[in-house]
Amino acid sequence: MSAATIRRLIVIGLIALWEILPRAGFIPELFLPSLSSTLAAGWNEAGEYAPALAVTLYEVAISMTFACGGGILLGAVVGSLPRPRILIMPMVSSLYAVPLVILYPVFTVWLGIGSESKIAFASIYGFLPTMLATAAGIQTIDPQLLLAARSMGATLSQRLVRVIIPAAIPTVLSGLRVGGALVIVGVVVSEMLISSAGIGYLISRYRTILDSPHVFAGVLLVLAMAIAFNAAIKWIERKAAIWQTGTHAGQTAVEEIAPAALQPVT
Amino acid sequence: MGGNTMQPLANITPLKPAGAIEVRNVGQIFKTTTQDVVALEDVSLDVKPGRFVVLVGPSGCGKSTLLMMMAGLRQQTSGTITISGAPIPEPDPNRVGVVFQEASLFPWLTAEENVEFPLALRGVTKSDRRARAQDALKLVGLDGFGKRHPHELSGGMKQRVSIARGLVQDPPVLLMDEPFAALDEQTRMTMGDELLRIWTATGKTVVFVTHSLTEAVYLADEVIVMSPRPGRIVDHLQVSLPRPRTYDMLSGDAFGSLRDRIWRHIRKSA
Amino acid sequence: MGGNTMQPLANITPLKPAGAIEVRNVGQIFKTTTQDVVALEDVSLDVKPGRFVVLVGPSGCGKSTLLMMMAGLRQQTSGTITISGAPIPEPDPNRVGVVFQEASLFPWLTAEENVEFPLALRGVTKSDRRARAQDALKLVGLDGFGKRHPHELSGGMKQRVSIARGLVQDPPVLLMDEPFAALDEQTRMTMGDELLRIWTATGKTVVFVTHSLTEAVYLADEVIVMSPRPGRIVDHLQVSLPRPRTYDMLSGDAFGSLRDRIWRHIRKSA
Amino acid sequence: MRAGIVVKAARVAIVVALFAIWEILSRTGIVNPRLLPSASDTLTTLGDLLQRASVRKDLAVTATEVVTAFALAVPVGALIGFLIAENRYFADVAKPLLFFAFSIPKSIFLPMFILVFGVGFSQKVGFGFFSTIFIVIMSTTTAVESVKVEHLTVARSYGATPVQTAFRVYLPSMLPVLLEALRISMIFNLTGVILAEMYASRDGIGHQIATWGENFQMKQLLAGVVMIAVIAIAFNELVRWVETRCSHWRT
Amino acid sequence: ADTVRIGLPTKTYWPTTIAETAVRQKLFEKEGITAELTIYRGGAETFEAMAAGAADVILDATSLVSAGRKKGVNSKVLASAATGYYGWQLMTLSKSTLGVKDLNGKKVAITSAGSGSDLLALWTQQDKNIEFTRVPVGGGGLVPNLLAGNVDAAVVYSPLSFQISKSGEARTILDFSEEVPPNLAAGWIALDKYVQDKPQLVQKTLNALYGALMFMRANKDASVKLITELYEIPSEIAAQEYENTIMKLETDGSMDGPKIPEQLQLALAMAKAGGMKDLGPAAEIISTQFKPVPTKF
Ligand SMILES: Nc1ncnc2c1ncn2[C@@H]1O[C@H](COP(=O)(O)OP(=O)(O)OP(=O)(O)O)[C@@H](O)[C@H]1O
Ligand SMILES: Nc1ncnc2c1ncn2[C@@H]1O[C@H](COP(=O)(O)OP(=O)(O)OP(=O)(O)O)[C@@H](O)[C@H]1O
Ligand SMILES: [Mg+2]
Ligand SMILES: [Mg+2]
Repeated sequence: MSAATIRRLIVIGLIALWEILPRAGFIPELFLPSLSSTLAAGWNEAGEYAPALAVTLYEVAISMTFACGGGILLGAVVGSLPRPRILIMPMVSSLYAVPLVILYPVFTVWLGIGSESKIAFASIYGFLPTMLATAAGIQTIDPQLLLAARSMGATLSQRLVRVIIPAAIPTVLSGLRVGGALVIVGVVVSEMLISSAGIGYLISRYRTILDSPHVFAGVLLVLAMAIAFNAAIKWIERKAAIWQTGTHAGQTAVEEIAPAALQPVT
Repeated sequence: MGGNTMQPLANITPLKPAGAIEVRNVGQIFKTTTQDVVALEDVSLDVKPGRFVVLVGPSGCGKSTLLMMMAGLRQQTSGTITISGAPIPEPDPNRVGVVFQEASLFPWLTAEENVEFPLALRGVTKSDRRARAQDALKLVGLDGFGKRHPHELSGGMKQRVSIARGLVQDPPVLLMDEPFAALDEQTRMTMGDELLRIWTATGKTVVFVTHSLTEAVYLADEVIVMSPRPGRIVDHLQVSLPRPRTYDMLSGDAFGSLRDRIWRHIRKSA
Repeated sequence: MGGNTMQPLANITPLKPAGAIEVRNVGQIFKTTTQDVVALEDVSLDVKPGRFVVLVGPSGCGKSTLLMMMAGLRQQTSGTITISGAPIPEPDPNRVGVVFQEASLFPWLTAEENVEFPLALRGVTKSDRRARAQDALKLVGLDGFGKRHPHELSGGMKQRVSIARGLVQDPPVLLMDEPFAALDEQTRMTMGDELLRIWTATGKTVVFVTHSLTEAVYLADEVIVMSPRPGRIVDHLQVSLPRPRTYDMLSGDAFGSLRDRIWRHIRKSA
Repeated sequence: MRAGIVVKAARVAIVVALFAIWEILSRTGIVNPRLLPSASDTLTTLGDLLQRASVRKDLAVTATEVVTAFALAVPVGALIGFLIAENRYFADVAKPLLFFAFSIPKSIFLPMFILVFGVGFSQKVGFGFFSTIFIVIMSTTTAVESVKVEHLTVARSYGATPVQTAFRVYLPSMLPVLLEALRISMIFNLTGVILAEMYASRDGIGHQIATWGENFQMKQLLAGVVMIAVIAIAFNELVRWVETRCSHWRT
Repeated sequence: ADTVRIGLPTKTYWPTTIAETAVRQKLFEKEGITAELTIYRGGAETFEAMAAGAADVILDATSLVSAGRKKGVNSKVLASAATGYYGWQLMTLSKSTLGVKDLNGKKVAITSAGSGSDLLALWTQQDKNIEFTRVPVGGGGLVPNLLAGNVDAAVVYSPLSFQISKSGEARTILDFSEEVPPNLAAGWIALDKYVQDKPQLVQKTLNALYGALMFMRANKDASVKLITELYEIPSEIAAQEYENTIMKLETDGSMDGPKIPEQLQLALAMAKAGGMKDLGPAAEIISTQFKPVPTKF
């Protein structure tokens, strides 16, 4: 059976369980309302969910730019320069260790309670993993390649764009995946904590009044965002695979394109 | 070998004056976790502009290290190096080009794109770049392999792409670290002749590392022989054989005695 | 080269019978994004147990590909290969050992640990392993370099570590892909002689790829000459020079004519 | 590592500078000291808090939960991540699903954990595990993908078993990426356990911190945050120590 | 001894004081049972914990009980605890001159949407016939955002309200304990099934809890000391908390009282106005099975 079939079966199975378990009373509706009632709740309040989704998407989009764009760039710089790496990396990862979620209510004091604070929170939340993953990925690059580029007079930025990032592309992409997912989580969580708009706000509001179908309708929307984001990354991955062939990841990707051409890696 | 029709590299013309290399009392000490390694000690060397100098010496004697220092890729522990009259604290492709001992191709670029890489760095236009890369690939006998990625090439092919990448940069000083090591004898000869042709046409200064003594004498104006650890220069031969060189000279006495002289050094020190 | 005191590899003793290699109508087609490449076509070859066979051919003719298939690291597109009588769908270190064209050392292990690697996989005890690795490193002239990491070694040194790693496994069939390409002539000769000594002592079957025709004839029982794309066997020479071989033979007629015969093939095809 | 002392000094200098800025901001009233009590006050409070047996007990409880969750999540996550990276079939089945699970805010599932585990040690550990495992899986997959094909080929030619390949080729070559992942995972783990404690608890430091926050006890809140940060940083340093010990082969 | 797991919605909320007193005065012991106190993040979380079987007897908003029945969680209010929002106040910065009426079109901080503070904010809008934006900022964000000027007013709970009023940072413009008409806002709650299985245990638990309340009423000093210690607040504030909340709690607890249905109905009506849907009639959630007999201390 093909993997996609199995996956579909699993998804169908999950969906079926989601409908049956609450209906049969195995799980109280409070914890998991049936899928149909969730969908109905979402549909009935579409007028409320649509603008909330727009707010969340806007915040996610901006945070994504900061977190992923900035994370990759800074990770690349820090990862390729040994001195800043030794100096900054420990500080950065230590900084990330400060439990932001707890301090978030206090931060809103300075950042305001609108979109800005959500964007700031989600950006930081997604930025560090992206940056750390990128920086770490860069350390696995063959130093000989950097030497070659240097000998050809590549400037720092040229090395970054033409050598470091392409060479680290599998790590960068997974960093992006993690970072992007965290941005979504970050926006929703901060909306859940403090806000008066967005999917997260709806989730936490409905939750406070024990309206679980509406809570899960919100969760479904978050899931939909994740699915869309995943599709986008997949697309980039496929593009990148064509020119990324020196590593395991590249190999796997190439195999996907021409299954007969290469041996399985192990 | 795929289509060995080696053709002149049209765009390699004598644009820039060749550079001089001055190496003065240079030493290199590597600090390792276990002990310090004196790789080179008190190496001095003068390469006049436009000379073809070959560096030979036993494995691990410091040839690559010396080349890396001339390229500005590694700083000497002591002494000074100047290229075209100025020190080289940083790699400078306008003064020096390098062909590495290991091919070091970018795995995510095709052969063609690898060769174009140094040109792209300098902002050469796409079409110009492509044309020059094609020429260079033709020169190394890889016409038609431009679209392949490094992992789809054989060992010798990769090395040739790397040579093409070095040539396409057209630097006044060209440093080549065992560029022909992975090539069969026929290709090696053809490539050697091509290199001499380009060198004659452009008047570049070439420093060339090889383990083949025949190749050394065949190509060189001067051969520099190094001794192992700590690497030092133990001999400096002038090869006064006339140019253009031919393979008939290989059986001549002059050739034989030069080769023997080097051989004795290598034999002793290895 | 550090301390060239090459000593016998005590632990390489004739434990296992040598293996036979049978290659029957083998073809290999690579599918690339742009087009299909026929790398090998209808290659058939018999290597009797204990023979020393050298494979020569122009760059890119498919030598490495053929070796990879014999090692079970790549499956042929058509035809069959058997090693010691059985097909080799998977690499099997008990039947075949490989020394790769590129050193491919693990950068996180020291030279010593790299050599120990295959032994560690088989669960050889630490002290035993260390002793055998030491012997193998001594053999390739790298006594005292055991504690260095690959990036602290020169190109030739890395290649020698890789050879040591291949030898320490002691497989009945040993496949070596241009193992001496990065070595100077003296080291190359010494290593060649060492290899012959081990081969004689252990009775291994060796398939050896080289670009040096002199080396080919000096080492081989048989030389197989391949033509470029699609790779085919164009000649199969028996080298009947007596053993032990000496460097004096190089100037003999028998040697010269064999070398010339190969050279003509290479010249034609490259 | 050679410039170790300089780097260490620089690092200490940066930390001291940060605390100094914090102190100045608060003392001069540039930032309302009620909202940001000065560094010295916070540290004094931290000292007082650490004197209390109850706080020490809470810390011990939290630490036990964190360590247990981590010790469970990392091997399990690494194994799954490895399988995903190695087995295309498994990857195709599981990767998207895991990714979706990763993208949902975990706190939504807190009630489920109470449903399954009740309130207590196993619920905290369970949620810590749940918050951590996805990032471990995803990072392991990343790390595996950075391994060089040649090295795998060499190991294959020596007949390495999958387990041997995993430990002798994958592990060392993935180490930098993996250690970074470990650090991030620890932070997720810590946050997960603390969230679970804040959500429902009888003890644990997260529970304390939540109360301080809701009571507008900024000094205690900041001191608590510093406390947790110090734990996380200590762990970070531990990982870094492993890292420097293991990757001296890199230039 | 049987163990009862008591769920409390937040640490610095009066139920915690009562339960802690009961534990410290060994009232559960005297009833021959043991109690395990668990503090949750908020009312909804506490209710969920009870639904999940992690808490046996909880103190919570009565409206949640009604909402829960529609979600398959059958529980009832066993004892009435509070008929007002004691200590809850609408506050502005002291230097602000705003009155309640002036909040029209302004921003008012609440803890979270749908929570008790939201209910009170909504009630204020209705009662005073004004419109303002309710901004959920979480418990930890109330005072900081008020101080920073991000909001114009905030609905603050006790003893935080007493604290910032005492420190002079904020002043009260509306005292909900006075203004909101009496309604059965909070009660002790248990699942129907639990009540059915362990009526004895429930009775003993209620006895101990109301015994604790009696103890507190009778021992001001000890109670203030306990509050000071538990909440880490100055004793003046603790004294205020004692006077303004503890002393106002229902001492009887019986759900038999004539006003109970009406007060409960009022509470549900407020919740409905706050956005809760699907609330059943008050009668559904009243259990008159127990009459707390305060444990002697
Ligand atoms: N980074 C390094 N750290 C420590 N030692 C090094 C380093 N690089 C080179 N060496 C040592 O310096 C010496 C010279 O190395 P080098 O690579 O220059 O030799 P080479 O002459 O090019 O040899 P080959 O012909 O084998 O390539 C060797 O002994 C080598 O082990
Ligand atoms: N993975 C691959 N995909 C596509 N083509 C490949 C691949 N590997 C090798 N080839 C092609 O197969 C041919 C034979 O390659 P192989 O590496 O066997 O040559 P070789 O004889 O070892 O050459 P050299 O002496 O240069 O190492 C070459 O034309 C090469 O381009
Ligand atoms: Mg070298
Ligand atoms: Mg090859």
